[in-house]
Amino acid sequence: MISLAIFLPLAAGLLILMLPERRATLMRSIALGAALITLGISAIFVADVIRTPLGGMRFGERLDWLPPLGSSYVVGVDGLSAPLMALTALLTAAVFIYSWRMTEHLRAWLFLFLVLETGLFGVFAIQDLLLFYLFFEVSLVPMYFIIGVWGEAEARQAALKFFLYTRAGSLAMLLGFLGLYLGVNPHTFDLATIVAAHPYARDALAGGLILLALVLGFGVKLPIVPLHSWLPAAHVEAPTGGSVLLAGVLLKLGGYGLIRIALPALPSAFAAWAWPIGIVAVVSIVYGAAVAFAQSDLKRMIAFTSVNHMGYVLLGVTAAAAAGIGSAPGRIGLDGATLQMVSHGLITGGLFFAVGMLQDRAGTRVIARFSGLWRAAPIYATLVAVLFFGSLGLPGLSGFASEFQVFAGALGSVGPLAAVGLVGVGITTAMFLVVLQRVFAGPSRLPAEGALAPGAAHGRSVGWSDLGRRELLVLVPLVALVVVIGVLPGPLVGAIDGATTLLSGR
Amino acid sequence: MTVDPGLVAWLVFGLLGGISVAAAVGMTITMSMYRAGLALMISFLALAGLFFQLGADLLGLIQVMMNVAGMSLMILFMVMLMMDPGGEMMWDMARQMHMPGIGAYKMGMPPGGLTEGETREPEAQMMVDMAMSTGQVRFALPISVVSTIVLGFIVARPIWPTTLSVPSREAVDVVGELLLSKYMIAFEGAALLIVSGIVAAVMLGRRESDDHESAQPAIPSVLDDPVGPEPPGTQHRAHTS
Amino acid sequence: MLWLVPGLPLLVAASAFLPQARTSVRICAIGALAAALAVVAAGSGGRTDDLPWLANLQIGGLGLRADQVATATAVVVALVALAVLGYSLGYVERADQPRFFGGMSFFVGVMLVLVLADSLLGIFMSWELVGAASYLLIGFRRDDAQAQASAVTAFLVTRIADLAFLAGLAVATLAAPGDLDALFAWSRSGDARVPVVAALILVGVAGKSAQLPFSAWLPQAMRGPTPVSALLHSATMVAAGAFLLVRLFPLFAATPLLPAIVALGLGSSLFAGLAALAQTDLKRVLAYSTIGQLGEMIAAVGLGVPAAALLLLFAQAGYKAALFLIAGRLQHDAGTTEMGGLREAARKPGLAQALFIVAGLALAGIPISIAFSPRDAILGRALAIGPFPSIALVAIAILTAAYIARAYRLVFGRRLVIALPRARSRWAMDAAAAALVFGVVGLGIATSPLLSDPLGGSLGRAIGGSSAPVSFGATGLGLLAAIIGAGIGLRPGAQGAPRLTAWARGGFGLDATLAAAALGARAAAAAFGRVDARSFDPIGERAAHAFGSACTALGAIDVRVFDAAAGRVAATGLRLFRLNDRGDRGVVDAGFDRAALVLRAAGDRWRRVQTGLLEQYLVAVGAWLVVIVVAAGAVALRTARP
Amino acid sequence: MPPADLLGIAPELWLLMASMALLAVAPFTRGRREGTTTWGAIASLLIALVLAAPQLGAAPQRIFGGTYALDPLALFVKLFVIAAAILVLLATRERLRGATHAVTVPALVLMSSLGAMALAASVDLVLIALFLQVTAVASYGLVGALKHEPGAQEATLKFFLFAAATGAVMLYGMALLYGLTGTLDTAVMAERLHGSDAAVVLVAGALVLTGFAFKITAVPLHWWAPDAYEGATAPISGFLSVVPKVAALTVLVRVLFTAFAAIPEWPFLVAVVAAVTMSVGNLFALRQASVKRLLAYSTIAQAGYLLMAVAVIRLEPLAVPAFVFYVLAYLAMNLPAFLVVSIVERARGDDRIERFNGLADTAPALAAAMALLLLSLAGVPPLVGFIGKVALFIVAMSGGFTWLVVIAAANTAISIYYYLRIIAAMYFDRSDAPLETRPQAVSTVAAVLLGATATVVIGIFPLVFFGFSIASAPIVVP
Amino acid sequence: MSGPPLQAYLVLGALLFGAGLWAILTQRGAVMVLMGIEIVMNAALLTIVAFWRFVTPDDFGAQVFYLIGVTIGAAEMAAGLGIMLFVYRRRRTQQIDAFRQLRH
Repeated sequence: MISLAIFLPLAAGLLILMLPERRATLMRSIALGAALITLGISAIFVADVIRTPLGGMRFGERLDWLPPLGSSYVVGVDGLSAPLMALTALLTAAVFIYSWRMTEHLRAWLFLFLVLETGLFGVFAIQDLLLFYLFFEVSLVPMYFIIGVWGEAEARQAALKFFLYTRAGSLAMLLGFLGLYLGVNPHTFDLATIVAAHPYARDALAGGLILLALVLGFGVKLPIVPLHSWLPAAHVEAPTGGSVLLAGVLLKLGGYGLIRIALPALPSAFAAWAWPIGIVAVVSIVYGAAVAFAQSDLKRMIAFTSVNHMGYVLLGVTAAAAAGIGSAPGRIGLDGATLQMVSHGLITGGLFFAVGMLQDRAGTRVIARFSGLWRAAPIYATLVAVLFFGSLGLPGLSGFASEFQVFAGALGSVGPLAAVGLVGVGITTAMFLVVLQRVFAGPSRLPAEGALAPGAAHGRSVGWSDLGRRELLVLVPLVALVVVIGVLPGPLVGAIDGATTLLSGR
Repeated sequence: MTVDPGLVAWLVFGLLGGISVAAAVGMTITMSMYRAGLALMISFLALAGLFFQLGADLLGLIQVMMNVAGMSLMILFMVMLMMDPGGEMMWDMARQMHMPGIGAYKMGMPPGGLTEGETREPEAQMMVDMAMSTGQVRFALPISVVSTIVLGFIVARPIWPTTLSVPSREAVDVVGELLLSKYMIAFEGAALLIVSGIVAAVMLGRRESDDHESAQPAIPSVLDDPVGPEPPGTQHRAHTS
Repeated sequence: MLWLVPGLPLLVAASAFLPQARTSVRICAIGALAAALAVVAAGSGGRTDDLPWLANLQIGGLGLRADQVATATAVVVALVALAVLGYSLGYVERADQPRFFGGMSFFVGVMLVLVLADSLLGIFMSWELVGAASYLLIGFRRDDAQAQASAVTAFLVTRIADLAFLAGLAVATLAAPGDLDALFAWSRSGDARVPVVAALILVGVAGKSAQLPFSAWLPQAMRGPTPVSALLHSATMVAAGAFLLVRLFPLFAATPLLPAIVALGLGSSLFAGLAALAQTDLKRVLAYSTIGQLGEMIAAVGLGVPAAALLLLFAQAGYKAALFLIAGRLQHDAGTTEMGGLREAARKPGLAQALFIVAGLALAGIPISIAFSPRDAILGRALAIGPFPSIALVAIAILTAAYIARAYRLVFGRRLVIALPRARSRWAMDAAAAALVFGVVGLGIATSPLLSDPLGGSLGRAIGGSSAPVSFGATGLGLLAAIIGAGIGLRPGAQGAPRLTAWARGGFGLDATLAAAALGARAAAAAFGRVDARSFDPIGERAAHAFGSACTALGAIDVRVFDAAAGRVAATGLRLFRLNDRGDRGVVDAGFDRAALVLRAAGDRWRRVQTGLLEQYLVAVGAWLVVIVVAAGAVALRTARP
Repeated sequence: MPPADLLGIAPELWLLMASMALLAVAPFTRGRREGTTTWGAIASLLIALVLAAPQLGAAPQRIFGGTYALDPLALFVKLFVIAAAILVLLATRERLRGATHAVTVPALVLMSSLGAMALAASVDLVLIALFLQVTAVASYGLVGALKHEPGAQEATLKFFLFAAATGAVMLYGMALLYGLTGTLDTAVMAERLHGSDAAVVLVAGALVLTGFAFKITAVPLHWWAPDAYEGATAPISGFLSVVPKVAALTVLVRVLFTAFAAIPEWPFLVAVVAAVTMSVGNLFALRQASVKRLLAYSTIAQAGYLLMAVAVIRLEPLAVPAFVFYVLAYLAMNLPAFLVVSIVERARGDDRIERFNGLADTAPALAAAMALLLLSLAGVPPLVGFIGKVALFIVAMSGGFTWLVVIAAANTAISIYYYLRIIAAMYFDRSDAPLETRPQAVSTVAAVLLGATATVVIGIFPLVFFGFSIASAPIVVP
Repeated sequence: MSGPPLQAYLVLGALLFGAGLWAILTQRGAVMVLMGIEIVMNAALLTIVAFWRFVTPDDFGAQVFYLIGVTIGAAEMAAGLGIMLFVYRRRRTQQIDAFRQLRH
């Protein structure tokens, strides 16, 4: 079942490649169908983890892949991965719906997104470090092409930067994996074995170095602050669909890796380095928020808020590292970090869609060029406002549920850092409120219609109308999920908690 | 008076060894390629003598046949097919211009001789064109001298597992047997090597119909910059006269 | 069942999004509110199961508890809300009504959750949500840029204060997961974190109730529609701070924070009284008045008489909302809330003047409403404790009477014109204001025997805290102060120094401070942005330069080994790289780009080592040989001399 | 000499005869029958494959008095060289169509391949010296095959002089080695080297390695490679970058595994050479404009990666399998990349990166294949280059060379830059000039697609090939 | 007095090696470089023959080595002849520094 979910998109993509160019609708339907089926499968996963949170890994499959190197195809789903899988499938389907009318290199577009989905599903399902790395990198290449081919003026540079940066990071991560691999005897890439063996428990130096490699690798993806500069460039230049998946899911790979691998495999090293890493997290939180505030481009701003929001993830992980995975602050911090990944995926994915819709109409994303948008597009304004509030952590929306847990965990373990981190929340609030005020309120003043810059994505001009049916179909489910998770996070958190309690082995 | 055979052996060794080294060095000093080829032949001949002294009669003969006759002929052949850039003409010129230095190194490459991107006085350009040696003499000298001395020092130490025994069998028999049994592959491989060398030589050396049409200038003009890739903005890299 | 209370208004709020339901929203809103009122009145004493909001740990769910305090507060909230909604039928443009009533219903719903919530987490969540509702409602008029800015300020200031609350909540949640009883039990445990949590919550309270130093947002929030000011910014939302103190009294009582609470409340109150005296805008007068009254409530909690605070809260909710509604009524005719401008409107015959007098008297502390007895009790308690709170309270009483009297004088002058209104369309507004006033007064009269000793009543017992006997001394002192104050206020020309007045009008510089802080924050953020674009990247750039210069250093050796040709070409490359670099500085700005550029340039420079000259290649091989041979020679020497 | 010995070298003998026959036939096949020699060569390679089949699974042994190894590693290189030669022949026919000596080229390819095959199996210093030169001498003609190309003479001259010079130096080293041990057999050399004079061991070993390093294109003996590769035609450059290099690496593995086994310093020395080689290759490749030259530096870097496994060849049981696997991967990804250059070069005149512009539009399959090959060279999963690199990293790290692995990882990270330049040109740039994928290039395209498919398939299902690598690991020891 | 020992031949070989190296590194003509290479090769051959005589006089493998070495030299020379002609015909020069189009 998991393998079906992983490889169905790839199969659909290959099928699409074989279709003649003129069967555009068929191609789109196949792509969307594949995404929806995977969404359905991952919904089953989510339902199952919610029903039996403490069921551990389920739907497991195991195949020999490369036994001489101690690597096997081991997949499984638990409360940690199921929500992220569902998020991936949901956003992919949403991208297909959003770009339904696009025609430019359609076949490649669909194919790349399907490959991307396969890679992401693989990362979330796999329980073997080598294959984890494999899927991790597989998700990189399609994104490079997505940015480069469909991106904007400077897309080439941005794509190159994205690739170089993340690849440098992932190679550091690979070194860390190799360190872990050699740390257990007999050497194996099997995650469960490594976690159980608890390598480098005594060797603080080696453990620290391997942790450093892992944190560098996942940190680039997350991204943490000194390593973030690929992110705004990539986001600004990427097409809307690319931005959505990049921010919605790809960033999560960093957080997921930290939680799934770095933390349980190297708990003692992580505990020893919790404070420095926590400082990085807090710097990311505050710095990301502050820099986001200074942006004039809406997309760039949202990109920087990702730095801020993923800083919470790192903070939650740090809390767990400092206090111990099983302790109360540790658990709540990890649960919060995981929920934050889901929540950020929904919110930021939605926001990038929203910015894309804005750009489709106006051809620009410069905040100062908009005013009083509320009057022209009240539904759009309402949905965006909900997403903004979700992003700034208003209770009742998903952002709060996660941030609260992160801070609860962090205050229980690395209190002073968490206190500084709260400043980031304040800055984010200010930023979103100011932007909300500038763009949506005030006298109605909009960029002239038809001033369609390259942003006229996919060659269509929607004009100054409110959201169309297709756009609603994209945005409303995301917003609805943000609200639902915000109001009733209990079941999901329970499922996540079931996974995090079992994280460091039974 | 009995002549100490050891002394004779030393004398012979010194003579032949001195000739071979002197010829080898002399080869590099002469300006004429033709003379250099002759020097090489002499060096090889002296080595053949040393082989005889070592008791490797077969090898001495082969040395004379293959190296001296075959190889040196080939070199002379080569030299004759080409224009000899040194030779008498240069010798005279060097003498007339009172150039200091030894042989070929009288006309050394001027410092920075092949540097591009600067204008040169015509005389300097001529010096570059006529230079017999590359500009690397200043590196080559220490490299050769140091490696020779150190290598000599290394091998001159009594570290070798020498034996006092003498060859007990006739080389021709044994070598022939070896070549047909243990070293049969080497034997066949040598054939392959020779054939492939000849094929390569024939294939490349053959005169083609378009030879002279496409002949390129001897020294590429500084103006046709063959370098393709330039970083952006470096078009004015060189040739700014 | 209890969930129906907040649920019904929230349902109405949600339905406001449906295009079909738009016109009927207002009816639904009022109906739902009435139903909620009925339910809460009927369900008093009940409580719900915990809703497992977070399933990890045993973090308290979102239970509701309709104990006496909660029920009474909920009833008051619902009643005031009913009145204001009724008023809004006349006040708000018809086209805007669905949105307005949706927003108001949302607010009432979350406010009721706040009141009824049985856990700190629930309180905090609804606490934040009422802030959001306030934001939406202050900025109700989207075209009014200033209102939008005020909305942002209001939400931002309260939220920043809430961050402290959030931190306290987080600590408390980990320490004492569960409902309020668990929290109180923990607070008695002597845990060192208890005072910290209490202090953090107090910061949140100060923000929400616009106490010092967060007071500036409330007067600004008066840019919002008047019903919103009436409901949120006088009666309910801002009062949530005081309510929370009452609700969490056991927690605070277990800490040494009470004197600080008194100081906070009295300080804010004095400050607000002085500021109110200098205002020229009626709604701002009322806003400062609200701050002042909330300060009194907070001080009451600090003094140990939370029940009095709660009662004052109820009373204030009535008459202050009424005053706002009257102000709005006048504003409707005059188009302004400047007191000078209201004069013309106030000349027209109407109920406004009469209602204003009655509500003003209640505010001033004249014993015609339930407001009288709690203030009496507070003063009495203060007298029992020490001179400083008492003096402050008397001063506050004088100031209160003075500013409301001054406002009356400035708006209505000395003539008394009372008549029934003629314009039919405004009946809802007048009726609502009248209902509130009569409610307050009537309730005061009707219940005064019951409440004559509020601290002895069942409500007081439910809350806890010390009891203070009603002393005639205190009563008399209060009355005297009120009368003196009114006298001061009614005397024309009692303005004080103009500069001081102007300063006071601006909330003693707090407005300006807030503005400056906002500017500073923006500037800091912009600086950060610049840092990211420039200063940050040079780190990468510097690293890259270091790499580059390391390359150069290595390259220098190389260049010396090789012919001058290679050297010169390399130097040219280096120069060009620098040139390029300078040219790109303005264009390419990211550090990674710079690093890549340097690496690229290194590639460019280094590949020139491959000069294409065979002689140099051979020399390189020779160099390799000599290195080997020399190394071997060294080995030989070492082995020769053991 | 038992007849079994002759049977053991049956593939080599057959190829020797076939190449001679082809030489004889070549002059008569000009013009319309131009393909005859190519197909003949391919056929004889396939027959050699069949002849080599009986050696599969046979116990490692040494024949001809212990001078020649019949072990799985040697067999692997035989199969490898045959496969590479076939791929190259498929392309040379089309690339050199109409050239004067096109008909002779297959024979030379065969000879050079034969030298490489024999080199990999040689145990005796005599054979090693000999076959190293056979491989080189036969390649001279190949490098200069397109005689009218402007770079041909220069490439040939540089290649020739470099090969001859390093060969002579190596002979001197071998002589010293012989003097020290009294034997030419590398397999029995080990015990005699033990305790010998360290200085001579060092100088002799290093001089011998110089000869190998020239073929491997290890720094500092890499100078000739970029120039020669750029001057030669693309399929020939591909051939040079694969066949002699792998054969020399194999013999290096053999010598280090046996002869130098007792010398504890060489792993470190090889590791240093590996680090320098990969760094130089990658750094110099960054900004090349000629794709052939870029790929030349890339092959230098790849040689550096391969040397990682060589460094730990005795320390780590998985080192030889990792080496073999990466060699396989290298064949699958590197040679076809050169073949793509060959097609572009032929169709668009030269091999500058701009010539690749818009290839994704004009020849999507070719562009996709090239992208896969380049990504595989960069070690991006799930392609075969990734598995190969991981295996190399693992053995090097497990052998204690963590610093080397860190350098290798950094190099891998940098290397993506220049591979992406080509990919970006193909996919993000537009070109007006259509790529004339003439029907004649069909066999080259087939070879490319075969290679690209292999990179993907082996990358995703590496087990079979890794098992094969393990099976190919045993090295015959005395 | 006995004849010259092994070391004498070895030192002679080293001298020849150095002379050859010198020629390789300094000569401008390709043919001259090739001659230098031949000298180095002969140094190697002299060395191995000396070793045969003084170390393993009964192992004639060294003589085979010599034979193969000479063959290698001859094949190089043959190929070299062809290459020199090829180069000279096309470019009218055989000076190695004239060939520097392929670089960087």
